[in-house]
Amino acid sequence: MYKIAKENLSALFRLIAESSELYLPVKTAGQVNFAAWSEEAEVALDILKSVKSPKDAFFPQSEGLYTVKREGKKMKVEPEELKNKDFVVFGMKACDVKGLEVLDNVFLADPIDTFYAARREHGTVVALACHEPEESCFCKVFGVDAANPAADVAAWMIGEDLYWNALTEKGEALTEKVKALLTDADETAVEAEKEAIHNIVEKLPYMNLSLEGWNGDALSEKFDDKLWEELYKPCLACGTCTFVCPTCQCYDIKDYDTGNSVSRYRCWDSCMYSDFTMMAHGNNRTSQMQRFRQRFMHKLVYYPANNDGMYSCVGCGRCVEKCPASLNIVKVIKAFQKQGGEK
Amino acid sequence: MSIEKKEFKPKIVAFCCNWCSYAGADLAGSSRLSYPADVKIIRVPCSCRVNPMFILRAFEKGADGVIMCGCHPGDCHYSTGNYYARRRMTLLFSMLDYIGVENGRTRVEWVSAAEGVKFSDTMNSFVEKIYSLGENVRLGDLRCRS
Amino acid sequence: MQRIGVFVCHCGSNIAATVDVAKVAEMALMEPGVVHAEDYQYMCSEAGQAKIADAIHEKKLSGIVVCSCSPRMHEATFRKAAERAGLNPYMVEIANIREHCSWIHKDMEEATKKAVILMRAAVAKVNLNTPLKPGESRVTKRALIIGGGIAGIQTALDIADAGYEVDIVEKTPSIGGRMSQLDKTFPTLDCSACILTPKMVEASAHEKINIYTYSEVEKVSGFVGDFTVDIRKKARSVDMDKCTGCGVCQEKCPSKKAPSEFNRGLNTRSAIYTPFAQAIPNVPVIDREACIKFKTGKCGICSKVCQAGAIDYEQKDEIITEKYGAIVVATGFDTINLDKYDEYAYSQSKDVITSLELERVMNAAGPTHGHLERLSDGKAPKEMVFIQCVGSRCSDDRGKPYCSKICCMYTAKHAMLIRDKYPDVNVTVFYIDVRTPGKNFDEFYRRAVEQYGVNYIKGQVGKVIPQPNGKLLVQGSDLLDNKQILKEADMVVLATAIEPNPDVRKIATMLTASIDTNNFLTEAHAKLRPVESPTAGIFLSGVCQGPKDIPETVAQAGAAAVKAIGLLAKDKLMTNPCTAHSDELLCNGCSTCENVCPYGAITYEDKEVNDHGIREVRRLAVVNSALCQGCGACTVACPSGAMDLQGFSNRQIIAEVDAICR
Amino acid sequence: MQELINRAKELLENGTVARVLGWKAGDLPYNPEPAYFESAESLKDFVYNGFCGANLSKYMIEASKLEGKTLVCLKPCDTYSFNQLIKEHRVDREKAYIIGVGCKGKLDIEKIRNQGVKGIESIQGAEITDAADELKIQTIYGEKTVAYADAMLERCHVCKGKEHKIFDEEIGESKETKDGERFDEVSRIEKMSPAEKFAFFQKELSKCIRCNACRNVCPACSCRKCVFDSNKFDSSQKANVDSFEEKMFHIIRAFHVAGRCTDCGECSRVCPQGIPLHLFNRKFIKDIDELYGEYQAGDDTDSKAPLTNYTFEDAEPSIVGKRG
Repeated sequence: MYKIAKENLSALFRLIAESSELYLPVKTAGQVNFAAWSEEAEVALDILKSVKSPKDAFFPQSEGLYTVKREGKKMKVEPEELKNKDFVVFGMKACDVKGLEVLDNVFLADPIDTFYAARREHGTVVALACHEPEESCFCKVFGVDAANPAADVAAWMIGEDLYWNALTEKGEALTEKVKALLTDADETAVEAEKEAIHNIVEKLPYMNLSLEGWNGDALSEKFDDKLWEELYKPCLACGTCTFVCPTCQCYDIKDYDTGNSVSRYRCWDSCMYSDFTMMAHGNNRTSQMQRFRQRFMHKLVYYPANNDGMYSCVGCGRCVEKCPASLNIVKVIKAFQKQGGEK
Repeated sequence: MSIEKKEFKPKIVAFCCNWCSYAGADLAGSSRLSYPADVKIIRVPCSCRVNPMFILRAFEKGADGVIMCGCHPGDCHYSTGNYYARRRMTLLFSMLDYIGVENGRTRVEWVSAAEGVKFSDTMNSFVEKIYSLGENVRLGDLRCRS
Repeated sequence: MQRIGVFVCHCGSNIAATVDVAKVAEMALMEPGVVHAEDYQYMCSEAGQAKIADAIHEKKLSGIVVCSCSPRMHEATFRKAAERAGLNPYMVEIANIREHCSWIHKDMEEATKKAVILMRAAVAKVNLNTPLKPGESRVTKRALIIGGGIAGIQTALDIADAGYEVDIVEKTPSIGGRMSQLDKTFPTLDCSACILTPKMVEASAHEKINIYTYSEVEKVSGFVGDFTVDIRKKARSVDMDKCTGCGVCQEKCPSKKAPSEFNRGLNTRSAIYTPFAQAIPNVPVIDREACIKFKTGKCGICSKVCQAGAIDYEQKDEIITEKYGAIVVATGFDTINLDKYDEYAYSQSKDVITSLELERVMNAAGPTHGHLERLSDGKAPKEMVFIQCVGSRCSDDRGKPYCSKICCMYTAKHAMLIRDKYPDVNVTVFYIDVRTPGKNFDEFYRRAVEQYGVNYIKGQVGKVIPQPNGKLLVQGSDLLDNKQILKEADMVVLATAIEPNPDVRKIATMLTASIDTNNFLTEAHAKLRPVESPTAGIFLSGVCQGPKDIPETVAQAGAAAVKAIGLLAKDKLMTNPCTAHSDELLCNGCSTCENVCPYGAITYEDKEVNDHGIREVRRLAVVNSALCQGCGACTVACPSGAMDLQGFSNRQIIAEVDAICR
Repeated sequence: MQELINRAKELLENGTVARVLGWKAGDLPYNPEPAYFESAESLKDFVYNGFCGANLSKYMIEASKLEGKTLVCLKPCDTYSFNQLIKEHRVDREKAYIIGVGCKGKLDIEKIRNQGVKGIESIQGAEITDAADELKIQTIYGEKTVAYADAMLERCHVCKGKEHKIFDEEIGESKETKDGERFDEVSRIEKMSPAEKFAFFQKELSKCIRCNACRNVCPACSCRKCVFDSNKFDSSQKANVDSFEEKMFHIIRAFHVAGRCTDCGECSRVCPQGIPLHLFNRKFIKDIDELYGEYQAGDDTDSKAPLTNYTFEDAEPSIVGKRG
């Protein structure tokens, strides 16, 4: 266990940035999102949640796949280079780290997504424990410990210090690089912080959310439920929930004509969008109800069915905070629970 | 490694209505009134056919300036087209100015079929303005520069 | 994917001297879709056109780009050539490398580069072209004239003489219009009725002309060549077929207090009346508001005295539905309301009258039987003041911004007639400018001043104050002598501005004809198409288009007739295929496009659609391609991009933009 | 609120309306959601408080297709949107029973959070009947107070007025909340140099994640299929690939609603990244007011919209460079 005074964090970031790229929460025009560190960047480590989850450090909102260039009447294909530089993501939270696990199950399973794999290979995650969890948080429901982020390096902000504990080889390697700035520390303060966090977590309104009945076997029972017809109604069909979500992994592949070449790229897609899964023969989900149902069925039924019961929600609560119509996964779970209770 | 500075050759798109301005450009041609080759004309039936999307698209794809020419107000072949176009372009240009795109990159000029001289003068002054503003970096898609 | 042929013209040395035409052809082969490219001395020559035809056959071309002179020059030539070779003519695009390139650039390299880009843009466009077919619509060989004044009568006569059926719809009980109210006409001073009545008789006797008086246009649908119009024939209460026009009913009618419309309300008429002696048809109508029988159920004298038994109190409004190929609007004008010009005391004194009222006063059939006298006390005036531009050329919203055009001349006429008939009457005219452009007009005005001693004062009148002695104190200014003028007058005549007949707004809406801020109907082109409305098949005759005097009105009426005849002479109309069309699945039904269409070509219908499995009835825009002229205003107004223009589609123009910016 | 519920019950029971479109209480103090209520019984979940910012007029597009009338609760500013939708034939007036509900300014949870409030357990003072100008907020981390005005949505500070432009009946009082000028921020930006303007918008728009919330919530963006979702202009876009795309999207979106936007402020309310999107719309409104005469979209259902209208004397586009 090490620690570093908060006032020395800029020095730490500068040092990390010397050898690798560094992404961390940065405030731009009033909002905090993960962005590349620079001397000018307004680093905001004291906020709990970035608007977007940091997943785009590994799965960017858009990334090039290859470019087709025309030379006379011939075509030349130039694949995009895979990530080959080390980078550090600093300040992820336990839920976001868990989110990576969800993405890993998708992208690192056969066939492996090489773009994602390369980023995972080169990325080191320094995660911060949640000093003051908020009412929208429900990570514990999904087995996440807000006080013990399972990253390469786990860190705690306590008082005027940041405590640093490497958990993996990558974490050790990073620790080596920055060791000059770190000092040894004992775990008392960290243990106290963990307990404090756990105590707060217990008080959160969503802590007792029950996932009973939601699993890979619940397919037809949940799918056919009439409740969806009610639940989806306020949905605006925007992509806010999917784009702020740390586990949503759907993307679309598009071409862009630059005039001299065509670049093929992929970009996040949202199952809330009307042309999601639009295929040559048409769309297999024609109504917003079906699209709405898809999102929650995927998180709570389909994904667990394919991943040994693991849910693809980590309880970060971003959708709770950001949905323009105040819909969210918690309301969906509760609605079914309530219905079950009344039956 | 020496970095050669590429000479700036602006890309300029001119939308001309079929009845007045395109004919005005033809007259400029038949009168041998020259203007820079940077200007490329797209023929549209009327200035009211010019969608703001076309103008933004031109900038996206790397245009450095976009000019729209139509019949003089009151002389529209379709009687009212240029009145609508005038409002649309005024608001669009104002918005572009508002988000920091140099105002000189957009222009509307009314050129009749008889105004070959005005057409060429207009193009000359517009191109000159674009040269003075240099490359359009504020409103373009970076991918088109590669 | 298209199979495109590119043909680069040398135009002798016009193009080839500055543009490397072979290079353009060579570069064309690099473009997607291009399977053939060649250059030739003169593409427009017969040999050049043959090359295009050959390539179409041999290379199975589906689209063509000709790099040559302006499309305004030879687009039609190349389209025809393509059509002869079996290709749809709208699969041809022109890259203008002469007027827009070789003629204005000197540097060969630069000009060639530009020519290549222009070629690319044309290729990019033609890649997205689709074969287009002009539509056809039939023409009903019958014209409708709305308004039976001199304009309407003249247009009707001209069209009927050309052999087509014409219906005139006139709101009042008789045709004749404003001209029938005039006493004399300038600059010849002949009697208005004397020249108008023969025309009225000719129209009513014409076998091709059918006149609906006391009738109004109720509803118009359809489009050029094929309008369907409902005409409301108001209940006349007199059987047109039985009435002999003897006039006894009018004599015997006990209700004689209705203000006479024909005499501008200066005197009264009976409840059953013909507006004036020469009325056509010479069949009276019963004014049901004024008729005692209709008001109280008692009376019925007219019925008793009518030998022909023509009175029919039970008569009802009748709707006649008729089809027309062309419609001419000839709704004329009225004088403006003078409520906002109280300083001239029009409402306070009977001796302040409008010029049109003076016409009636001077007319032998008028309220004073043609004697010039004060309407207040019947005394002969000694001092008369004319005030010009009352409500015309007005910068505020009290009056009209335009010049009414006829006032200077009729005032000169009035002044001259008065001085001629009553040499002891002094006539003073206050004017801003005297405008007399027109044949023999200025001579006429000068005669008024020089021969008849009319006193013209350049200046405006600020106020007319009725005096206790019955006179009118006119406070004016003389701008030339820069002094105030106070003048006691016996009568004051106001040259009141004219405005389009107020009904025209309703009619324009029915016809989807556009109207300007002054309610004058708009021309299709102010200079080049002055008698046509932008709405196809609608023509403009007379003052409904703008202020005019009689000769101008008659000339324009004839012009409108010729345009209508030109339309009626056709059996079928070929419609421009470059029209707008709406994608039903994208249309929101919001009416935005309809609001900017100058031709009324867009209507809305409730239609059932199948939107990817969702079946529902939606309100959708429908473009009538017979009316659409292809300006494209709707395409930009449409936020969803449902509305697009064939031949200049969004994707085609964007493809050109992309090609140029590449 | 009780009066509103009682009246809704009455109208449901007597068959005047088939359903009620209002807000349903959320599971947190600040997240009520738009909802339909089809029975008197279900109205127990009905809520109308300071967090009911959602403009329900757009939901009426779908509700107009349903059998029977829908009772819809519209705040004064929402009624402008409803009028505009009537004008564009997107809603059916006959299918709506409009209750104009009073408003004392709507709350913005982001503004509350920005004042350091977290771990919210309950909020007092947000009820529509509360006269308090303060919110008392119980949090896990202790009690906080926030002035009501400091927690209000931006749009409420420049409120268009408390008059319902269209309604069948009105329930509840409204309170004046306007304490700023609508165009001040636009004017401030207009005065910047081109470089400053560019930097300002670049910074704001760089946050855009193209979630389309602004578009989908917008009552004026009622297209069945947006141009940015169709291939009509080759303009289909899905993500922020390049900063240009955000500009294109937001400029065109603002242009498409120019003269139709009622300035209801929903776009800015829902933006997850807090982009002041109303600044685009208001720029157009300001320009329209200045150049073509004052115009408030949604004031009526029949006036000609500025972009489908013209006068002969309209300003030339060159005025943009001259105004300075």
